[in-house]
Amino acid sequence: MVELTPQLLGLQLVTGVALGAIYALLAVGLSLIFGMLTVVNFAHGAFFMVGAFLGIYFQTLTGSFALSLVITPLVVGSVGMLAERFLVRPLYGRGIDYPLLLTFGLSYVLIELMRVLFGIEGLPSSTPAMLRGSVDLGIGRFPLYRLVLIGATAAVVLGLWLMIEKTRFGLIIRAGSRDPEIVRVLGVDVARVWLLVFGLGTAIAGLSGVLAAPTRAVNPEMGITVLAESFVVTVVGGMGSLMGAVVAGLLVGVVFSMTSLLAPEFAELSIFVLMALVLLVRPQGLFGKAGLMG
Amino acid sequence: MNAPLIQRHAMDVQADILIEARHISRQFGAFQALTDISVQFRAKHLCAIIGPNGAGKSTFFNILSGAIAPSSGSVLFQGQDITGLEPHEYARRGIAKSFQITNVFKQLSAHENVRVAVQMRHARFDFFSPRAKLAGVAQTAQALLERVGLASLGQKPAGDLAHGQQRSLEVAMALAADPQLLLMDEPTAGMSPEETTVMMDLITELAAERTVILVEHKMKLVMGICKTLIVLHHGQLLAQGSPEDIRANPEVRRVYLGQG
Amino acid sequence: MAPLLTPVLTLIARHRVLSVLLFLLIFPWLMPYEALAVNILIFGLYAVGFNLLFGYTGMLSFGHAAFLGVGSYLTGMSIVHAHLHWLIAIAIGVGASGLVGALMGHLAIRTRGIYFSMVTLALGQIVYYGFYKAERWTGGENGLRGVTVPAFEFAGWTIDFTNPVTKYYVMLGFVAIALGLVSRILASPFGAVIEAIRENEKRAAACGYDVARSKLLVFVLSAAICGLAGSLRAIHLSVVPIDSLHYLQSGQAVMMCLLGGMGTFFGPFVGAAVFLYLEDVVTTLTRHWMAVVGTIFMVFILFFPRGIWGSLIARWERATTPSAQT
Amino acid sequence: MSTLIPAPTPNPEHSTSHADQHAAPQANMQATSRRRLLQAGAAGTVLAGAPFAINIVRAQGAPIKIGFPTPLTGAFSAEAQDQVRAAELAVKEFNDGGGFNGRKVELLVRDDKLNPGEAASRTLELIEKDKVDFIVGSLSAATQLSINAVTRERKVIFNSISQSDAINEAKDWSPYTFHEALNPHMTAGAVARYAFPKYGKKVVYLTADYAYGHEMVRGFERAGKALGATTLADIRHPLGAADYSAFLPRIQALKPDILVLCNFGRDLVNSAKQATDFGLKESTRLVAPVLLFTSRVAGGADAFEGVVGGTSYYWGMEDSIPAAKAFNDKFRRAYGGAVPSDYGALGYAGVRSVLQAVVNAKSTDSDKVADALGRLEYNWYKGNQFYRKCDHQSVQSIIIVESKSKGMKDKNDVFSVASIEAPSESNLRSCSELGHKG
Repeated sequence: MVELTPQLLGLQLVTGVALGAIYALLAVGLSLIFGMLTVVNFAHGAFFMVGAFLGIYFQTLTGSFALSLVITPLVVGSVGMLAERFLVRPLYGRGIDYPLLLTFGLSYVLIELMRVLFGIEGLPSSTPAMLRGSVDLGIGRFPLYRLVLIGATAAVVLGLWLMIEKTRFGLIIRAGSRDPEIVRVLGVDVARVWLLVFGLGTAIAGLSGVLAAPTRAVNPEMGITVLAESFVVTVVGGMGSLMGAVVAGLLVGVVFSMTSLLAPEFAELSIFVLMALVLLVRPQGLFGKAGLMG
Repeated sequence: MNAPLIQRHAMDVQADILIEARHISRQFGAFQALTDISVQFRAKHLCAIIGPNGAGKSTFFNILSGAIAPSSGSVLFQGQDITGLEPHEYARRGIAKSFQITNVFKQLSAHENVRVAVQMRHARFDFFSPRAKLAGVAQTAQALLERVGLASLGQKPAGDLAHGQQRSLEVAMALAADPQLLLMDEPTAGMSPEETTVMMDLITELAAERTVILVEHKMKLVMGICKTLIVLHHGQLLAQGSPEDIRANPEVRRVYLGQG
Repeated sequence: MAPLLTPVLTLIARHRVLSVLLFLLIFPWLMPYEALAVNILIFGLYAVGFNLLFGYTGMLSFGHAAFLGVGSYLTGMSIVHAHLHWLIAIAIGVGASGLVGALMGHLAIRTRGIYFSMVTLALGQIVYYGFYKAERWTGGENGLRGVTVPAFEFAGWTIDFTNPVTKYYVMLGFVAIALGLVSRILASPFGAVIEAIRENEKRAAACGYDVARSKLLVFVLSAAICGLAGSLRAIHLSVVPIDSLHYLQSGQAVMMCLLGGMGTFFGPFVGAAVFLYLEDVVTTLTRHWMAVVGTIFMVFILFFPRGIWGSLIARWERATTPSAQT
Repeated sequence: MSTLIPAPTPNPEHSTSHADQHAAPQANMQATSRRRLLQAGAAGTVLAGAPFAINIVRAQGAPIKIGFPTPLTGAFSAEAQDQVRAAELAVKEFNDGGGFNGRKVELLVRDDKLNPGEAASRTLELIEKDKVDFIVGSLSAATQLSINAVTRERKVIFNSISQSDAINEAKDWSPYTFHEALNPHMTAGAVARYAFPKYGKKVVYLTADYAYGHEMVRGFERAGKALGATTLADIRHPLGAADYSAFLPRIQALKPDILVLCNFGRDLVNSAKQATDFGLKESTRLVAPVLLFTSRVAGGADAFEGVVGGTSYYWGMEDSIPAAKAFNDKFRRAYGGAVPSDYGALGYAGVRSVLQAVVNAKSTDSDKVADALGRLEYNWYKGNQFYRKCDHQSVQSIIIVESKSKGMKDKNDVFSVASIEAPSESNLRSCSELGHKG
């Protein structure tokens, strides 16, 4: 057992934050969709996976990682909107189970679709040349790209926050996530808003796919484990709370990272234990509204 | 200032007090919904809690029916403190209620709605005897349906009944436990004038056998039929007494100026 | 269709257990192979147990794999390590999953809606890792092997589980008992109470029913039935795969219920049969079975939310009591 | 839904053969087989529900049936489908050679979805419905063990082409159990014997937390003891973890000479990739007990640059091994120039051994064939091999490869063969250790 120097703990913390960044991004998308549409999107992991595949595809097509960072979310978002329009919309008002199970079926189809399009082995993914290598943080070497990952997530969350706080669309979202009825009263075309929100949520999932691709194997099944983890995050943070999603994302990332250091075998279990504990103490999650879905 | 009045009133009727609220207060966060309310309700007595919107009627009603607990103070039923008991324990002591928002088992048939309510008295955790064969339950349920005028609609899913009919169904369910106290939160809300009169007649009739406490903001409606009125205002007990007293009460007049 | 359907369904509805048994007696001859028929028996029972909670009480659990798995493992371990008689082993499996159900339920029923689903998911995963780590007794990721029941004499017959037909009918015996039990419970006053809770918790409490206690009871019942399914599966496969505890296995129960029709007595069984049969056929036809299964699933959610059996029932009701469907 | 209701049919055998034609993907005739699949689709749904599927009296000269359960879908589908191709090749060879007194061989491929439960059911199907004579296949420790549990009970020969130590042990083993593949103990040992002297003695293990991973570590430490290697840490990660970064700072702090990645397939790709990102390679040599051809292709050159590992077969060994050359050429001819992967080759050997044993035994009877397999000495594709008497483990050579990052001739040119360890019983765990008498 290596002794726990401050450096090691520090590095472990940074690692946890980098991990949490992706969790947070995914959870934000999930929470956005749930908060507005009370749809538990079981296809979120699949959209993440699709994002990773398309990210690589557009990167090789355009030769630019930056470009695919822009294009991919747009494409994934559009797929998301199609799904909302033709699959999810007919189910509104039918309770929470049906959309949940429909998106579950959708995830199967998306996984198979990627198998057909890009093959079962998945695609080799590599970090863009300029972001390769590791930098010395003074506490140890850390991959440059993962620092970028943290930065990118911060940027996205900030952008999202600005949009929600400063734009009219944001206003509607804020109102809507408190009480969907209000939106109708405000005389907004609810259907359009929901379409956009679903699109936005899935686009973010796609984006996190592109961002995650260089750090892991890109294959059709990559979304399945991610889904479970991002659900844990969303629920710990409180369904429908963006703030919660971010905080819980980082929390889960750090908890996972620290257990990996101290009791590696239990790393994966730790986040489920965390969720169980949080829910039993605060059934609505850290930032969730009590009684929601009661 | 009217506390002594209540006390005196209490003295001579101590004998047949069914339910009593003692110094009930309730906050919601910073908002003080009720402040130190003490009221006694007599057995076999029709009584209404009135007051303008936001007076705290529903909060008080929910505390009496055990739906929410008071921040301070206590509720006594037949002299026993029942404050903070589970809702189902209130029901088992003979306190029934009908909700403000219609509240039935939508997908079950009207008859099944009442049958389930009646069954409560016969079998709670019976896993084996076929429910259909439960002695007399179905008949009692049918009788109750007739009493509220839904005899012919027994097989219809409760969700498909007209609004007024659903309210009546709720009354039937409330009666199923043959309660000593029946609490009704705006029983005529959203009813047509015809439905309203039918409902009011039914209520008066019911009050002959048990205590009925109504929450109502339509003052006119209750003036005629209630023995006692309790007026809340800004979460405080403004006045209580017979309709006549209330009509005469200057405070009440001021509050209801232009209303009623 | 309806006119022909009505008398049949009326008959079935009257003697539902009897009719399902009659069907199950000839069932193996309708299936491509017995192992599939046995799987359908087992997962049918699993789905029925799950439906008790999901369909009848309205609680969507994502942790039911825990009960299937605990049933399998405890039965398996009793046979492999303790060399107990297989009947006792099954009893232990059922008891254990009931117990785990009581523990999980006690914690989970404090939450509602999606949070209930997530708590059950989390607790289920904790059980999963518990068994995963207990490699010495459970075989860990390799699964528990050697759950074999030697051939034995019964009423002059030699019962040998390596004979698929024999195995099927022995399993059918257990499933029959369980189905009878469930049917009885659903017809009982308690059955009425849980449906009331599904419809409107607040109102059920106002009627004087102890909602929390009733929920816990259903949870345990449901767990025990899923546990029996698990116990049978251990004997059927002669191995216990760790996957039987995984949350994807819980998801399967949900799918089967929805496919067949939740909140109906036969629905889950029909769902399990169609699901497994479909998967079996499709997988031998195409490697893209996930796409096919996924699509069929979506189609059902969108167009037959009542599920296969549920839709039949609906037709029937419309045919017999028109008023009920207006 | 109506098409799903099974309709009776006099000939259940059909449905399976349809299915099998599909399930054996022929790279060079994809288009047609797709079309055939569609017809099979229609036919299959109707036929699959044949009543009285059991007790079909099989005529003399009926085909010899080999059941082939393998994960056509899921994480190892690439490897699995290569297994099928190679197995098909062995079958084709045998049938073109006239079969066994007129009896042709039929390969019945089933998708076990990498799920042990599914694997068991599928094996039951193959035995009870299709009445297969032998089972060859599987691609994971768990699935092979559950297949073995079923075959053992029913005295059906199972030749496993996937790695595991447990299957050799008396507890799981049966006289009908054969193990064509390497086992972790052999592979890990060979890699250790190559790597420890060369790269250093301070070792950290990053281990997938399941039997297979633990068996790998055990193998390394055994061999390491003799070579004076010291274990700094054995860090166990959850099986199938997507992110390993959280384990890496500690490894960095330990400053090992060698980091052994005791995991498989995608876990290996992920961990190698992330270790590279963390700059671990600057001071540490990455070693993998099993370095899959397919993983390397999927993972890319950068992630695997300089990674050393073991394998049962690499097509590149054809330069020095004539048998390999011959096998590669057959494969290239059949599949449009494609080269066989390591696990693919095992599919070929697994089937071919059984068929050879049938010929030697002049029978398809399980006991006779098992006996013949026990005596078999063969050289199908990589040099001489034989099954050890006590546990039927195939004693064979082990290839140590190093991943290339530059100067590759084509997309298949991913490894350079560093060394080949000759077959030797002494590199296996002893029979008595496994609980076998004698």
